[in-house]
Order: sequence, then structure tokens, then C-alpha cells
Amino acid sequence: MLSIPSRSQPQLPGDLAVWVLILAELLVFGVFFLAYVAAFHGHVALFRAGQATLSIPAATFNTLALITASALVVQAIVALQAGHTRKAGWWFAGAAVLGLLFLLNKWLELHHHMQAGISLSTSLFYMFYLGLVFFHFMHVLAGVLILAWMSRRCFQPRPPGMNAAWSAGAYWHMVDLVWVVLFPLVYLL
Amino acid sequence: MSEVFTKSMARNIYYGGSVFFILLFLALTFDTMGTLPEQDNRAAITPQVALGKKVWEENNCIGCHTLLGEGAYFAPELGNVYKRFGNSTEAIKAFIKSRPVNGVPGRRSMPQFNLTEEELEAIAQFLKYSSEIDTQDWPPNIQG
Amino acid sequence: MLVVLTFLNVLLGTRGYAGSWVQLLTVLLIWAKGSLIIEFFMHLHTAPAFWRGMVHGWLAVVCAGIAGVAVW
Amino acid sequence: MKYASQAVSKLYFMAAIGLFVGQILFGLILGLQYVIGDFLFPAIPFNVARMVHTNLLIVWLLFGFMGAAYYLVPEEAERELYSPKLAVALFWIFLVAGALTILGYLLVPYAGLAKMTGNDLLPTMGREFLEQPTITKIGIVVVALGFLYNVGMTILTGRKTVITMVLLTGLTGLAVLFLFSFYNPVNLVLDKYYWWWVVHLWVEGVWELILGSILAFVLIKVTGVDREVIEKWLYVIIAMTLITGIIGTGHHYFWIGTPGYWQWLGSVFSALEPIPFFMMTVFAFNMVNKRRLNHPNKAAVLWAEGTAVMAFLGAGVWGFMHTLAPVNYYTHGTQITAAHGHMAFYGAYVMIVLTIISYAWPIMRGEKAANKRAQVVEMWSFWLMTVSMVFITLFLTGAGVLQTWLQRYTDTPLPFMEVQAKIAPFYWMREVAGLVFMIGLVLYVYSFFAKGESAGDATPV
Repeated sequence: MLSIPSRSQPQLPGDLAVWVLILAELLVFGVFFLAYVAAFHGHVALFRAGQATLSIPAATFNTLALITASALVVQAIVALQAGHTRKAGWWFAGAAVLGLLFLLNKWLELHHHMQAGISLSTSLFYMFYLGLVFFHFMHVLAGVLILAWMSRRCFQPRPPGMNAAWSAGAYWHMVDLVWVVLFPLVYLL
Repeated sequence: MSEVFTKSMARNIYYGGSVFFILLFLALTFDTMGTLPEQDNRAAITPQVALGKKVWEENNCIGCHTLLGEGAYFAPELGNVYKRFGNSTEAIKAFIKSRPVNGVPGRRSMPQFNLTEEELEAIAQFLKYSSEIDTQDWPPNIQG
Repeated sequence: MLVVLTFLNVLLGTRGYAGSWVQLLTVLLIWAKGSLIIEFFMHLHTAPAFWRGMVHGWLAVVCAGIAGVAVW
Repeated sequence: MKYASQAVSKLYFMAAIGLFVGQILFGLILGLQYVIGDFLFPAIPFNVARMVHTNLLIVWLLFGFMGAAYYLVPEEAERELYSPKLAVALFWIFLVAGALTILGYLLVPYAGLAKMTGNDLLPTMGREFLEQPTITKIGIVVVALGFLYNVGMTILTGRKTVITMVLLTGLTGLAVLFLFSFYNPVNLVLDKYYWWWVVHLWVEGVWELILGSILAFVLIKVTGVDREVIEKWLYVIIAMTLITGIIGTGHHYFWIGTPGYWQWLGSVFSALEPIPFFMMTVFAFNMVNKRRLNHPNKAAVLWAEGTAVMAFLGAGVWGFMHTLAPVNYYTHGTQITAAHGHMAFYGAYVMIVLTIISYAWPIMRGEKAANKRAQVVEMWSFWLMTVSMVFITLFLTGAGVLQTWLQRYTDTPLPFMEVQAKIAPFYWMREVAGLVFMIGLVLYVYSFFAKGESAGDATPV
């Protein structure tokens, strides 16, 4: 699907420290997902009614934005490995912009709910919805900052090392992976 | 199994992760502060209740009792004592007043604090206010 | 590929089909997309088995949890 | 000892151990009052004894942390302490203020103490662990600021290492968060909400940074493992601590009038709090296994490993046991909490202070390690104290389970005092275990005076 020169020995793509963080984050999200599922099971009608108030087109757009951004990050790493640092910088920048679009879109959605007077304490559904989405929102925000930082460094005389690039990429893909589960779970199921 | 593990990355995660979760905690605190008026029974706080809290603190009641489950575990929970005593401030006052100065042989006994009538009324009102805080249905039963 | 799967996902979700088979299909799509991300984006197909297993395991557990409720 | 100014920590360590003995003495009194209700009544009522017990704990641990900082900071920064005189002056101020406060607790009725110290002006007294008169609290802030200044200047003008930077962050956090002890609104929910910012964010936040950096320092010294390796693990472990521990504060926001979502947040994040403790255990044993030298101070290595294990058991496992909201609904404020508190404080903080004392004390006396017999005595005291603490925890857990059952969980709940009578056998057993702990502590103090043949030098593995 994508051509990245594979290595002979199994190697972790990115820093071990980042992977420890990723596992921890996945664990947190995973527990919350399972808690959501359990709560859903107990209050099906409440959750269905809540889901009906969410905007699926906006969330679909967001999914595409994140997936595309992930693909761009992969391109950036390919470019960086080939030594095309400026090109990599643009790929990173593109991914960051898509991430920003996600944030903007999501913010509008959250703003809309807040205008309607909905908060974490409104109902069990909104607690989960707002809590999960906001927690993920913060992760995207962090990811965008990281990608922007990587992009900036690509245009500087001393480009970032591959370890940093792989690590940034791995974090971003984790954010993507979480959303890929979160979106169908909260919006569609 | 080979892997890269750098100190700078570990440091970035430490600082980044801390800032991230501190901000998240502050955001949650902000939300909590907005929600509290609906459940912390602040409308019931009168000068008398304020005096009651001061009496509560200056006699170190928390050194034996729990209040909403926090404190020492030597004497009964008092967050719901107003209800346990049949919704009566008089019963609370009578109990505090009746403590023997030299205790009860072999048994635990609350000290005699020699509170004035005003202080007694204040502490009873404070405990009444405490019992009406929305604590998510805690404690599980009237025994606290 | 991921894009197509996403649209399929949305299609399933919005058509209002009831019944657990639709939900199971949705879970299957989540799993497919997640696996693609893990293998190719995260590039774990060249990673040590431990890490690959952990992330795939996470996805499997989450999907199983969702599927479990769908059937239950 | 590389730098002469490191010697100030000796004062701090001595005070710490002295106050530790006092703390355990009052612990025994408390334990007895649980079963003989009128013991020492009304001279030392339970609330006073408990206040002395817990405040002595906090104060002696602070002495221990400060002593640890004064010992390890010059060595890490590779320079003398910025001002040894300030360190000595602050020691006496802190000791005298602490002693006066404790005497105040014991000699004056608490309400009288409040009046004497002007609690009316800024009421901060009478809240658990923060019982100190307002003026003592101000004193603590002054001492903490002077201490931070002294240590901070040493660190910032010397070699900066991960250990000192983490330690400095931890100590700064300790001082800053303590400021919330001055905020005491009438609104009980607000009071409790921010009270936890001192208590929880101390013991499950910044104190763990202090713990981590002291442990890392000792491990570098006694194992000879590369500093790079230890430092990056230190970063990862404390990162996990803060990631789980900050939102983990939510496990105290279940039933105090705060919104319901804290039950979910607190449960999930605090359920993950054992992870950093587990990592710490794995880390400590790994480093000892990979050691490049056999340090003659076997006792210090034992304490270091013991810290990692007991912190995991006490803070991690016993914390996890009752941290999930549906469980905590029944166990909140019972002897289960007391069980967890005892083992967590002993495992994490008591043991880390004893670790650094064990390592540093012989060096300050001019030896690489204490003589062999002294070490044997010290290791005996380690096992006596640790095993009896395990039993104290088990007995209190038994008491707590029974209490939860009889008072909270059944259809016919019994009143508090009736339940207390039924669980008295557990309290008796706890008191016996407490006596064994005291014997261990006496042995520990004796180990400083035990004479025997020298322990030799470090040898490569």
C-alpha cells in the first residue's frame, strides 16, 4: 500500500518512551470505550436519543481529515528518509492543517452543544459524549502542535532525526486510531 | 529486539504529559465550579452555619468523626447525623451537651466541650446543612 | 481504502437499519480500519511481536466489547 | 562524602528519626484507644493523639525529604550547598516550631490553641492533616521557601541533572500546593475540593517525584548502572505518575457533593495509578540485577528494593482495591481506608527516607557502609517493621471488610458503635503487630550504635 523500505530486523518505529505513552493512552481510551459500551447497554433509549442530536456529516468529514492527515505524515516520513527535508516539512504542515480543520469543525460542534446548554452533567450520554470527544480533542490539539513543530524543524538548518519523526508519527496515528473507534461507537452504533 | 529509547523523548513526554493533564484537570475544575451551585446546598449557608463550621473546626471534630466519609474512623459519620437523629437539631444539641466529663469506663466517649448555647445551635445547623448536600446518594444507609 | 470503509461505515450507521447484524458489521469495519492503521500507518508490521501484539490486542478487546453488547 | 556541606543533612535525619519514634508511640496509644475506649481519657483524647500521630508523620517525612535534598543536591550539582548556614538555621526554626505545635496539641485544649494563635483572623485549623495553627502554617511556608531558595540556587548554579531537576519540581510543587491549605471557605464542598489539592496532589503527585528522584539517586550509587539509563526511566515513571495521578484526584470527588462524572473519571484514572508503581518495582529490581558493582551497603539496597515493592503493594494494590466508585460507595471512610493509608505511607514515603538515611549516614560518618553487624541489625529491623506493617494492613483490611459488611452492605445495617465492638479482635491483633513494629524501630535506632567488623569496599561484579 505504501512503500517504506522495510528493515531486516524487527524494530519499533519511534522511541520506546513514546510507545509506552501510546500504550497508556490506549489503555485509558480503551477503558472508557468499554465503560461507554456498558453504559449504553444499560440505557439504550437514552443513548439513542442522544445520538440523534449529533451531526454525522461533520464527524464523517473529521474522520476523513484525520485519516488523510495520517497518510500525509507517512509521506513526510518517506520524504525525510530520502533526505528531502523541505518536502517533508510541507507534508507535515499539510497534516497539521488538516488537524486544525478537525479542531475547528469539532469546536463548532461542541460550541453548538454548549449553546444549547448541554454540559457534562446533563445526562449520562452527554457525559460520555462530551467527555470522550473533549479528551480526544485535547489529543488532536497536542498532535497538531507536535506536527507543526516537526514541520518547522524541517525547514531549519538542522532537520529532525528519524527517531523524532517516527515518534511524532506514531503519536498522531494513535490519535487517528482512537478516533476511528470513537466515531462509529459514539455517532453510528 | 532492538529499540531506540532517548532521554530527550522521555523528558518531552514527562513535561508534555504533565502540562496536558494539568490543563485537563483545570478545565474539569472549571466545569465543576459551574455545576456546584446546583448540588452543594450553598443557599442554606447562613452566618449561623458559618459559625457552626468554625466550632466544628476549632474543636477538631474531624479528629474522631468522618464528615462525608473523610476524617478519622473512630466515631460515627456525621454527614447524615441530622437525619439519623430524626431530622432534629435538638437531639444533636442534647447529645453533645450530655457527654460526661470523665468519659465512660472502658468505652469510647466524646469529650465534654462545654459549648455555649449559641455554639450548640450553630453546630447543629452546620450538620443540618451538611446533611442536605447532594452526595450522589452516599452513605448507603442511615447508619452512615 | 480507509476512505471507502469510512463511507461504508457511515452508510450503515445512517440508514437506520436495526438489528445486531448491522452493528456487528460496523464493528467489523472498525476492526478493519484499525488494523490498516496499525499495520501501515503506525508501521508496526516490522515491529517486535510484543508491541504489535499489544496494539492489535487493544483493538481486538475494544471491538469484542462493542460486539459483545451488540449481540447481548 | 564529597562536599562538606552535605553534613547538614545529618541534623535533619536525626530529627526525622526522633519524630518517627514519637509518631509510632502515639500510634500505639491510638491503637489501644480503639479497644480500651477510655485509655488516657480525658488527658489525651483520641482526636489529639491522632493529630499528633499524623502531623508527626508529615513533619518527619518533610525533615527526611529536606535532609535527602541537602545530601544529594550538592553531590549531583557538584558544588557546595549555596548556604549551609541557612540550612542549619531553618532546621532549628522548623524543629522548634514543630515541637511547639505538638506541645500545643498536647497541653492546651484545641479550641484554646485556636484562640491563642489567632485562628479568628484567618481560620485554617481543624481540617484533617491541616490541623496546625495558622501561624505554624505560615512558618512552614517560610521554611519551605528558604529551603527551596537554598536548594534551588545550588542546583541552578551547579551541574543540572535529571535527578535534581525532578526533585526541584517535586519540592516546588509541594510548597505551591501547600498554599491551598490557607483557603478555607465556609462552603463545605469547596473546602473539601481544594483540601484535596494539598492532600492528594501531595501524596499521589509531587511527593512521588521526590520519591522517584531519591530512589534514582540511591540506585545510581549502589548499583553503578549508567546514569543515562536510570534517568530516562525516572522520566517515564514520573510521567506515568502525573498522567494517572492528576485526574486520579477524582477518586476523592465521588461523594462530597461534586458532579457525578467524577465517579467515571476518578475510577478510570486512579485504576491506572498502580502502573507507575509497578514500573518502579520492575525498574528497581532490573537495575539491581544489572548492577556493575557490589556495594558494601547491603542494607541500603534492601531498603531501596523494599520501597519499590511496598509502595506498589500499599499505594498500588491496596489503593486499587477500593478506588472504583461502586466499591468505594461501600468502603468510603472505613477501616479499609486506614489499611491503605498505613501501607502506602510506610511503603512509599517512610521507606524511601529510611533508604536515603541508610545510604548516606555511614558515608557522613566517613565509611563506605556501616559495619557488618550494624547492617545485620538494620536488616532485622527492616523485616520486623515491614512484616508487621503488612500484618497491620491485613488486620485493618479484615476489620474494614467486616465493618463494610455489617454497617453498609446488609439489609439490616448495624449502628457504627455496635460494629466497632464486633471488629475489636482485629484491632487487638493490629495493636500487637504495632508493638512488633515498635520493636523493629527500636532495633533500627540501635543499629546506628552497633559495633562490629568493617563492611569493606565496593567490588566490581
